[in-house]
Parts: sequence; C-alpha cells; structure tokens
Amino acid sequence: MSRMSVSLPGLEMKNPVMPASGCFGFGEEIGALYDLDELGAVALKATTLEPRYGNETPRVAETASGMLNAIGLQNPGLKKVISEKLPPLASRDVPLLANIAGSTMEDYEAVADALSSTGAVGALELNISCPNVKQGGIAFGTDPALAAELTERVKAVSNVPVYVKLSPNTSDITRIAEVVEKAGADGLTLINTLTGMKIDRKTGRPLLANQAGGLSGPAVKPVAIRMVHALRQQTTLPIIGMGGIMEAEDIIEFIMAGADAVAVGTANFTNPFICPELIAELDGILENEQVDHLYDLRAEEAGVR
Amino acid sequence: MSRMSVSLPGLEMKNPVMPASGCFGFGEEIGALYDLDELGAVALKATTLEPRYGNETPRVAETASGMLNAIGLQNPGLKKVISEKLPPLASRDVPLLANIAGSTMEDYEAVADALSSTGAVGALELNISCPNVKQGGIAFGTDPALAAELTERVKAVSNVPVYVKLSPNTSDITRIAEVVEKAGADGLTLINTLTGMKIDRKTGRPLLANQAGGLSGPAVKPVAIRMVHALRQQTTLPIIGMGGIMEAEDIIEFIMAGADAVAVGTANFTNPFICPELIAELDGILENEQVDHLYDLRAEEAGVR
Amino acid sequence: MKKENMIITTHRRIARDVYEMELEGDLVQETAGPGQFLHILPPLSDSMLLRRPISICKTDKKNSRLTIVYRAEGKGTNQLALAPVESRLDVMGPLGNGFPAADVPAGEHVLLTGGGIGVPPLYDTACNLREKGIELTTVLGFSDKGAVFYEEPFRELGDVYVATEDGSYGTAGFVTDAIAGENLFFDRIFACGPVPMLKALETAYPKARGSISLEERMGCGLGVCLACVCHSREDTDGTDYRKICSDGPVFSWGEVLL
Amino acid sequence: MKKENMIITTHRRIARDVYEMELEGDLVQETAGPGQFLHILPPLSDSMLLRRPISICKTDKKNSRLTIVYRAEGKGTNQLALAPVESRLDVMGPLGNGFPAADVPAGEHVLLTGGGIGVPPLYDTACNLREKGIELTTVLGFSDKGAVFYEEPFRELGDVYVATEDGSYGTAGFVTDAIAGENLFFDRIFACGPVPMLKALETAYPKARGSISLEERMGCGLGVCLACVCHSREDTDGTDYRKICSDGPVFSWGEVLL
Ligand SMILES: Cc1cc2nc3c(=O)[nH]c(=O)nc-3n(C[C@H](O)[C@H](O)[C@H](O)COP(=O)(O)OP(=O)(O)OC[C@H]3O[C@@H](n4cnc5c(N)ncnc54)[C@H](O)[C@@H]3O)c2cc1C
Ligand SMILES: Cc1cc2nc3c(=O)[nH]c(=O)nc-3n(C[C@H](O)[C@H](O)[C@H](O)COP(=O)(O)OP(=O)(O)OC[C@H]3O[C@@H](n4cnc5c(N)ncnc54)[C@H](O)[C@@H]3O)c2cc1C
Ligand SMILES: Cc1cc2nc3c(=O)[nH]c(=O)nc-3n(C[C@H](O)[C@H](O)[C@H](O)COP(=O)(O)O)c2cc1C
Ligand SMILES: Cc1cc2nc3c(=O)[nH]c(=O)nc-3n(C[C@H](O)[C@H](O)[C@H](O)COP(=O)(O)O)c2cc1C
Ligand code: FES
Ligand code: FES
Repeated sequence: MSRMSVSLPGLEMKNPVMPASGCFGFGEEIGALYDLDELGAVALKATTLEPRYGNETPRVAETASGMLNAIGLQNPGLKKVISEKLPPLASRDVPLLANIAGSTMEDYEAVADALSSTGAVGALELNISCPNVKQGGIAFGTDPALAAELTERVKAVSNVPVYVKLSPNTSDITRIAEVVEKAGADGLTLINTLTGMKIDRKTGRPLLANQAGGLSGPAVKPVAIRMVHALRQQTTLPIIGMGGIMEAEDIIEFIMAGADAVAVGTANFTNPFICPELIAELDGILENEQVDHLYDLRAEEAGVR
Repeated sequence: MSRMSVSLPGLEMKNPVMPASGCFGFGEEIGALYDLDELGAVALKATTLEPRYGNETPRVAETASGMLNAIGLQNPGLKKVISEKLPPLASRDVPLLANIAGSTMEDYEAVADALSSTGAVGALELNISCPNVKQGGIAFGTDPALAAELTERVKAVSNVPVYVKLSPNTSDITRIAEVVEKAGADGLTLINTLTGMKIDRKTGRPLLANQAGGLSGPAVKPVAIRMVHALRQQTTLPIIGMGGIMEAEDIIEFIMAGADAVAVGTANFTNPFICPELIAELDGILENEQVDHLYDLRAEEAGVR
Repeated sequence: MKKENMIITTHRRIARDVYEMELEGDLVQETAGPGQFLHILPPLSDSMLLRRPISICKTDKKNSRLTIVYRAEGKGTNQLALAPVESRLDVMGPLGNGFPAADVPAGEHVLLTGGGIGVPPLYDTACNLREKGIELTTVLGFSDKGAVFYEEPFRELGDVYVATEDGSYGTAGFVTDAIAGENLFFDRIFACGPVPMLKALETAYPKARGSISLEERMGCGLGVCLACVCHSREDTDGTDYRKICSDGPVFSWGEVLL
Repeated sequence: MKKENMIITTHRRIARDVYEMELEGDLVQETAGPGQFLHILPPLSDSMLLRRPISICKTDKKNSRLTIVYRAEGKGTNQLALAPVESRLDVMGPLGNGFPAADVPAGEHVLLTGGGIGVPPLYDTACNLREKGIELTTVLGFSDKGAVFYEEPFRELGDVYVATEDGSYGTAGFVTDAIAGENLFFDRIFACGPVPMLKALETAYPKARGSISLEERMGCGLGVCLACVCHSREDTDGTDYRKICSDGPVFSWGEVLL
C-alpha cells in the first residue's frame, strides 16, 4: 500500500482524489487531456432512467469564490449511459462511482439495479441532494424518513456498495446520516451544493433560468469541512468529502476533518488538469513531510478508521 | 421622502443601510470615526440577561471570501447595556434595532421587556439563529414550534416592533418565516451566519476554540439572496437583508431580491468606514440612473410592498 | 487544446470600453480556423473561478500570436482591462468549432454580419476568406458611434456597412435594416452577435446558407458541464441539444433553436 | 486612527521568510509611542477580507515613514511579500496601546525580550528608550540561525544576547536560558513573543515590573468585534476581559491570564 492509496467499499483507489459528479461528465472530454488511470476514482454525472434535457439556460453564474449551477441533471438516460458512456470507462484501470438520481423511488431502483449489474461500476452514489430539480432530488435528502426508505430500497437491488450523497441544505445533517446508515448505506459523500441565487442587475430578476441554483467552490468549503467533521464524530462509515477543493492543502483539510477520500468539482472548470496536478502536489507534500500514509496527517483522535 | 429613505416598523430610516448586529458593538468605537447619524439605523450587539464572556479564543478565522466567527454572544448584560451603552446612542438621530438573545424563553422575555421599555430602541431583533452558543440560540431558530412560541412570548412583552432574525442553517426557511409571521413578528431579518469550520493545519484540529463558527461575508451572499427572494414571494412583512454586502451593487441586489433595507456586517472589519461610503455610493447610483426611489430599481413583480 | 500562461504583447483601448489585446503562446499553433475561442481566467483576482470565453479575432501563426477584442463589461473583463503588457494571462484554447470558411467554394460572395462584441471572430473569418480569394461584404451593427470598432480593418478586405441603433453613425437601425436598405447580395452569410440579431437574420433569410455563432454562459468550455446547451431545431422530444462550447459556438443556419 | 493607501518605499528580505518594509503616509503622524500596530489588508487579492495586524518597528515622523518587519507565513503575509516598491498598501492605524516607554524613570535599566516575530515592536521601544537616555539590554530568541534578524540594529542601542532553540547561534535554548545564563540585571522588562515565552518570563520573574505584548487573531482591530479578548487575571466571575486590539496589545506584567 502506498502512502496515497485508500481503500473504500467498492473503490480501491490509488490515491484519494476523484472528480466530483457532474463536473467531469462521463470522462470523455477531460479523458482526452490526460490519462484517467491517474485518478483515484471517477464519479460520473447523475444518471436518470429517462434522458433529461435539464433546465433552460443560463445555467451557471459566478459568485465570490464560488459558482451557482442549475444544470438540472441533464443526462442521456440509463440506456445510453450503459451502451455508450460506460464501455470506454470500464476498460480503464480506475474505479467508477455512478451517481444516480430520479423523481420516484422506482426510478432510483431501476437505475441502481441496472447500473450495478453492468460490472463496470465499483459503487453507486445515491444523489438525494440535487437542489436543481422540481421533483425528487433534494426532497429525499431533507426528509429523514424518505431518505431512509430510498436507501433501503436501493440497497436491496444494488449489487455494489451504495454511498449516499448528502445535502448541506439542512439544519441537522447528522440526523440524515444516522438514518441512511441504519438503512444500510455503505458510505457517505458530502457536500452537494448549497441552494443560492444571483440577481441579474439588468433585469432585476434571478439570473439563472431556474431562478435558484447550487453553490459550489471555495466559498462553501467551511460548510463542507464542518459537516464532514460532525459526521466523523458520529460514524465509522467511509466519508468522501468535497466542496471547494482547489489545492492539495484543501485535500489535507478534508482528510484532517475526517474524510477518507475527496472529490473535486468546480475546480475542474477553472483548470481541467487540476486532478492529476493535485495528486502530484499532495504526494509531494507527503514526501516532504515524510508522512508514511496520508491518514497519518490526522490528529490522533480525529481518525476513526 | 428622499430616494434613499425607507420606512419600516419602528425604524424610520434616512437610507436603507445599517451595520449588522455584532459587527458594530454598541457604536462606541466606529462612532468615533464618523457621525452615526449618517446611518439608516444601527443594529446593536446581542444583549443577554446576564453578562457573557463568550467562547475562548481563537474566535475568528479567514475563509475564501468569508470569515468564521465564534464570539459566543459576549456582551456586558442587560443592566450595563441599559445603563452604559444605550444612553450615548439614544441621544442621536438614528433608530436602534436591539438584538436580543438568551438561553431560555424567560431570558428573552426579560431582555425584550426591559430594552423595549427604555424608549431608546426603535425595534427589537430576536436572535434565534446564533450558531455559536450551546443553549438556546439556534435551536429556537430551526424548530418551528419553538420559534413560534418564542416570538409570541416576546411580542407579548415588547413595547416596540419585533423583527425575527432567521438562520440559514435550515432546509426550509419559508416554514420558520411562516410560523413567526403567524406568531406576530413585525419583520424578518436574514441571514445570520451559516455554520462552518476550519481545520488548523498545524494541529489537525478545528482552528476555532469553539470548533465550529458562523460563516459570513461575500461567500454566503448567494445563500442570503435566495432566502430573501424566497421569503419575498411568500410574505409582505418587511425584510432586512444581509450577508456579504461589500459594495453598493450588493445592496441593490438585495433590494431587487425583495429586501426593504439591508445590514452590513463583516465589511465593517475590512473597512470601518464602509457604511457611510456605501450610502454615498448608492445615492450616486440612484442619481446617475435617475431613479426616483431605491425601490423603483426592482422588477415590477418583485416589489411586494 | 492547451492551457498556458500567454504573454500579453500589446493591449490598447480601441472604442468605448472596448480593448484589443495581442497574446503570444504555443496554443496559437493549434488554431483550426476562424471563430474558435479562448477561455480566459480573469487576472489579478483570486475570487473568480470561472473563465471568460473570448473569440479569437486574428491569428498570426508565424509569430505564435493572436489578437482578441473584448468589451470591459463585468467584473472579469474589467480585471482583464487592467492587465499590463508583458504580464501573463492564464488561457485555455483554442476551443470550439469556428466558421466553415474552408468549405466556401470559390466564386461565392459572403456576407459577414456582426453585432457589437460579436464582431471580433468575423475579422479572422474575413481574413481567411480573402486569403482564399472569396469576395465579401461586411455589415457591422453597434449601439452608437462611440461603440464602433474595426470598421477600417474590415474595409481593407471588402465593402463595409455600419448600422447604429441610435443613428449616430451609418445607417440608423439594425444590421437587417442596413442589409435591406443597401439591397446587399450574398450567397452565404456568417453572423455573430446578440440573439435578437441572429433571430432577425434567420427570420429575414430563412433559406440562406450560412452559419451563426452563439454565446452562452459557460462553465468548463470543454463540453463537460452542460452549462451551455441549446435546443436543436429538429428536437422532437425535448432532449436533443447542442453544446455551444464544443459542438459550436458556430452552428449551421437553422440548426439550433434561437 | 487613519485608513489610507500608504506607499511602499522600500521592501527587502532580511532573514528566512522575514521581510522589512518601509511605508510612507499621513498616519505616521498619529503614532503615540512604540508597540502600536497597523492593520494591513493583504494586497493583490480579492478573496481575503481580514486585515493582518503587524507591529510598527520603527517610526520616522519627520519623513512620515515607518518600518514594519513581518514573516511571510500564511496566505496574507505571502501576498504582502509580493507587493512591489512604489505600489500602495491599504493600511489602518496606528492601533492599540504600546509599551509605556515614556513612563520609565531615568536611571532604570530595561530588559527587552523578544521572541521571533515578536522582536519588531521592541526595536521602536529601544530607540525610544535610548532617546531618553535609558540603559537597556536586549535578549532575542529565535528558532535557529537562519531566523535571526535585527541583532545589529539592537546592538547599536545596548548589549544584545541571542538565543536559538537549536543552538545554531548564540545561547542554546530560550530567552529565559540566556537571561539566567548571563545573569542579566534589570529594573523593568518589556517582552513580546509567543505566549509560552511570555508565560516562562512571568513565571521566572513574578514580581518584575514591566509589560508584555500579546497576539491574537483579530477581526476589526478596533475593539468592535470582540474577536481578540483575553481574561484579566483578577477576573472573578469569568466575565472580566481585555481586548488585545484596543486595550492592548501591551499589558502590564501579570495583568492578563496567559
Ligand atoms: C463563444 C463566445 C465568444 C465570445 N467572444 C467575445 C469576444 O470576442 N469579445 C467580447 O467582448 N465578448 C465575447 N464574448 C462574451 C464574453 O464572454 C462576456 O462578455 C464575458 O464573459 C463577460 O464577462 P465579465 O467578466 O465582463 O462579466 P461578469 O458578469 O463578471 O461575468 C460573470 C460570468 O458570466 C459569464 N458571462 C457574462 N456575460 C456573458 C456573455 N455575454 N456570454 C458568455 N458568458 C457571459 C462570464 O463568462 C462569467 O462566467 C463571447 C462569449 C462566448 C460564449
Ligand atoms: C498586535 C499584533 C502585532 C503583530 N506584529 C507582527 C509583526 O510585527 N510581524 C509579524 O510578522 N507578525 C506580527 N503579528 C502576527 C501576524 O499578525 C500574523 O503572523 C499574520 O496575521 C498572519 O497572517 P497570514 O496571512 O500569514 O496567515 P493566515 O493564516 O493567512 O491568516 C489568516 C487569519 O489569521 C490571522 N492570524 C494568523 N496568525 C496570526 C497570529 N499569529 N496573530 C494574529 N493573527 C493571526 C490573520 O490575521 C488572518 O486574519 C502580530 C500580531 C498581532 C496581534
Ligand atoms: C456544474 C455542476 C454540476 C453538478 N452535477 C451534479 C450531479 O449531477 N450529481 C451530483 O451528485 N452532484 C453534482 N454536482 C455537485 C458536485 O458533485 C459537488 O458536490 C459540489 O459541486 C461541491 O464540490 P465543489 O465545490 O468542488 O464543486 C454538480 C456541481 C456542479 C458545479
Ligand atoms: C463577528 C460577528 C459577530 C456577530 N454577532 C452577532 C450577534 O451578536 N447577533 C446577531 O444576530 N448576529 C451576529 N452576527 C451576524 C451578523 O449580524 C450578520 O447576520 C452576518 O454576519 C451576515 O452578514 P455579513 O456577511 O455582512 O457579515 C455576527 C457576525 C459576525 C461576523
Ligand atoms: S461550458 Fe461546459 S459544456 Fe459547455
Ligand atoms: S479585533 Fe475586534 S475587538 Fe479586537
């Protein structure tokens, strides 16, 4: 085991870094820029049962140290994802985390069943936290009873480990984490985006066609760090932390807060080469500081695993 | 009525700008830098029944386009506030919004009763959203039943209008707003800080002595704008908007989103002269764009009042 | 596609709020025709995460230089306007697919129609067409006289007509008014500018051959994030789309829903 | 107190990660004795909202100039290190209450004790005391040889002893080791440095007369936000406190809980 490798249910990672769902598509475009096998894992764009166009444009807006997006889960739908998107990725030496979404529990079950049976994905990421769709999405992520039921049902049909992606738009993330853990979740990923809005000065109306959008980037990192830290005190489930990672030091902050691996979202837009750069930078820091393994950076009591 | 003046329950304001609670103390220090009568109003530091020291230090940390604070409601207590802090302010020509906090409902009632009877304060701001205290504070702000009961009880004893300061740390701010309106609130102020954390790279532990702190500054503005916008669709209660205001254009964004006045917090630390500067800048923009009144900047359907 | 720190070799204001900047770097060698764009990170700032898409206005492969022309409008482009000559700019590019200038058969007459800050990519297109000996006419639309730029450079390549909305210069009105008023003839039309202008052109000349270049707010600029999609015109079930950054920004006349 | 854009007149590295910067501006006229500090907004950034407290190290009222010495440590001071001479810096100050150098009676011998980046305010104090003819001895503590700075300037004003933790220069150990080892005599002690150093001093010399200067993370720097409080020593019910920015940063020996 190298100082960078981390082992999570369904995801044997060479290093703790994966691009975050929705910020890497299905790896086609950025995969043309560097070898995806350098990555610890790849989180795929949300897949829904049917193809989705998503929201009208504008879909993104810039904010201080952050951005808003309201893509609305655009994706080619389950069939095409299996027939066209997964095969090129499946042949690579990098584990896949397939993000799944839906409007009904049946949708989620169908997608989970099909994707987890392809043999191509290492684990599923249950997206119960998308703020940009009218039905489903975030409702499942803020109501503990719904979150638990959905997790249970997806776990029942899935052939691979299931991570639940949590929403920061809640007064008590520990409660949701508790119930999805009881319902059988194999891991937690957080945070999805915070709901936000920007007004277009010219019209006086919301700039995004969808009005509200999801806030990501360094602006939200303190919120993410606090939630990762809070959940680490409560559970031994693996945690994939994300929200505002731009530098290797940000990864270290998440690991210190209790994350077992991290995902990088928005930063891929600022710099599409960021993931391999971060991996090299992080490895350089461990080398420099003569750290045997990444997790040794943690203060003693912080590392539950 | 000038193009800048706004009229809110208990607060006849020359302009829409007030410093936010906790970012201006009781006006003593910044009052030595410029004439406080230039301000639309002044929101005072939270007052509790007994003196409070607050949390241990470090109490602040910097984040990307934001800051964390965990002051912990340090204040000299009701008695001293009335005897020492209010008199110098009361003689001025600027309305006061007195922020009140407590650990029990009885605390809040006592402080509300006493402060609202001084004749010095124009209105009360019920702080049910402080993330930095163990008891009371934010619990009152995330549980609708508690929020409603507290509002009702404070309204019953108060001799001046009561604004309720809402927390953004909730999955549904509209629900809390709805119940506090029903309970008799005269206005809403939002947002208080978002709970966040920063890890100290040197120790691997939370940097703030209190571990978590409240995130403020431009980083949170999109969250604030969205909440103001959401509440403006639901209620005609006056809204005092805040969160990340650094420039006059930010004030305009809040007004467009539906705020009736604004408060400026963190920016006072970056620049203690910011409030009068913003007031002059805003007036200049209205002059330039030949706007009769600030509210005319709003898109038609946005302006409920 | 490269991401590199290009050197600013010249930088000057050429009209009200409009700047021309020349950049030097290796990515110039990768350009593949006019109408592609760069994705530029605003300099002198550490709070802006999103790059700004700016068209390539002129390419000089021999010297590894290219020119952009931009309007200082919002926060990012205003920062850009402050960047001093000899400093470096974080640039990604070239991106997207430009005008199919190479496909224009000899003997055709091309009408170039640009509105405001949509004018720059047409200049590279014009140079490209003239090099091949294609005849062209250019119609440029601006809000008013103070906003006009690049009239002269275009004039060296063919006839130029200018329209201003307020009538302070050239034809009063829109580019469509100038085209109709001057009774301009063309075999093919390449257009770039605000959507209302493009719509007016596609409505006025529904059967024209040609291409339009579109703008949309972008995240990645690479086709990854789906920020910049538009509906294709033959879309039947609402799910057929084009990505402006990677399928476009140039689309065939009538290909997408405006 | 003023907030102004001061001009950087000189800027140079004087030890590992340690820089000396001279600034010119009107606020120099308002300084009221050694040990006050400036509150500096990190330049070349638009994502940092908090100012950095940095002590005044030298004042030259005649030329409206002052000197600061700082260590490039985190994000803000590293940005500061990049600021070019002749550029402007957003500075608030002078802030706080410094060392009571004016109150030292003639004939006393003062011991100045500085640790690491706590050394700078003592230099202004030393100059001030010497001007009054007060005798002084200085003990400076650093981590290692590469971190040592300002030994020479202090030497011009009196005896200087240096201690390094790793023994690579001067006495091996802490400033307390140097004081004890050299058997130094003093009537009064002024100290600035890390809390463990100040604690060690107050423990070693519990009855000393003197002052210490404290550091804490700050928001406003003005006494408004209550970010920088500490407990007073005679605090009985847990509510008595001092604000380091406005009551301090200098406190009497034994006044506050370390
Ligand atoms: C393919 C393409 C080519 C372009 N070529 C040019 C050009 O050659 N010259 C030129 O001046 N402008 C061009 N634009 C428009 C230019 O991208 C915007 O004017 C610019 O991004 C505005 O940024 P800002 O910092 O001024 O505004 P801000 O309001 O600070 O921008 C905030 C965010 O919104 C985006 N944004 C704002 N307005 C636009 C817009 N009109 N189009 C796309 N994104 C926008 C920005 O990219 C940024 O992400 C082009 C746009 C596209 C899509
Ligand atoms: C009254 C006073 C005088 C000082 N004088 C000097 C001096 O003359 N020379 C010098 O090099 N340093 C001095 N310091 C310490 C200096 O303020 C910090 O080293 C500096 O703020 C660190 O900022 P940064 O950008 O490097 O670190 P960052 O980690 O980027 O800072 C983040 C935040 O934490 C605060 N912070 C971090 N470390 C400290 C610290 N040790 N003390 C106070 N705030 C901190 C910063 O001000 C900022 O708000 C003084 C501190 C105080 C309180
Ligand atoms: C453009 C965009 C699209 C996203 N799409 C998805 C998605 O499809 N599924 C999902 O679970 N999260 C999605 N996210 C959220 C990210 O995966 C991530 O949780 C969030 O952006 C925080 O990380 P960051 O600050 O590094 O971007 C999206 C984020 C962005 C910016
Ligand atoms: C240092 C500090 C202290 C604060 N103290 C209080 C307080 O006592 N009562 C309160 O209601 N809000 C308090 N707040 C929250 C602010 O009033 C305001 O709601 C928040 O900071 C968002 O505005 P801003 O981004 O402009 O700072 C405090 C904020 C800061 C930064
Ligand atoms: S900008 Fe990301 S897909 Fe076009
Ligand atoms: S820093 Fe604000 S009170 Fe001291």
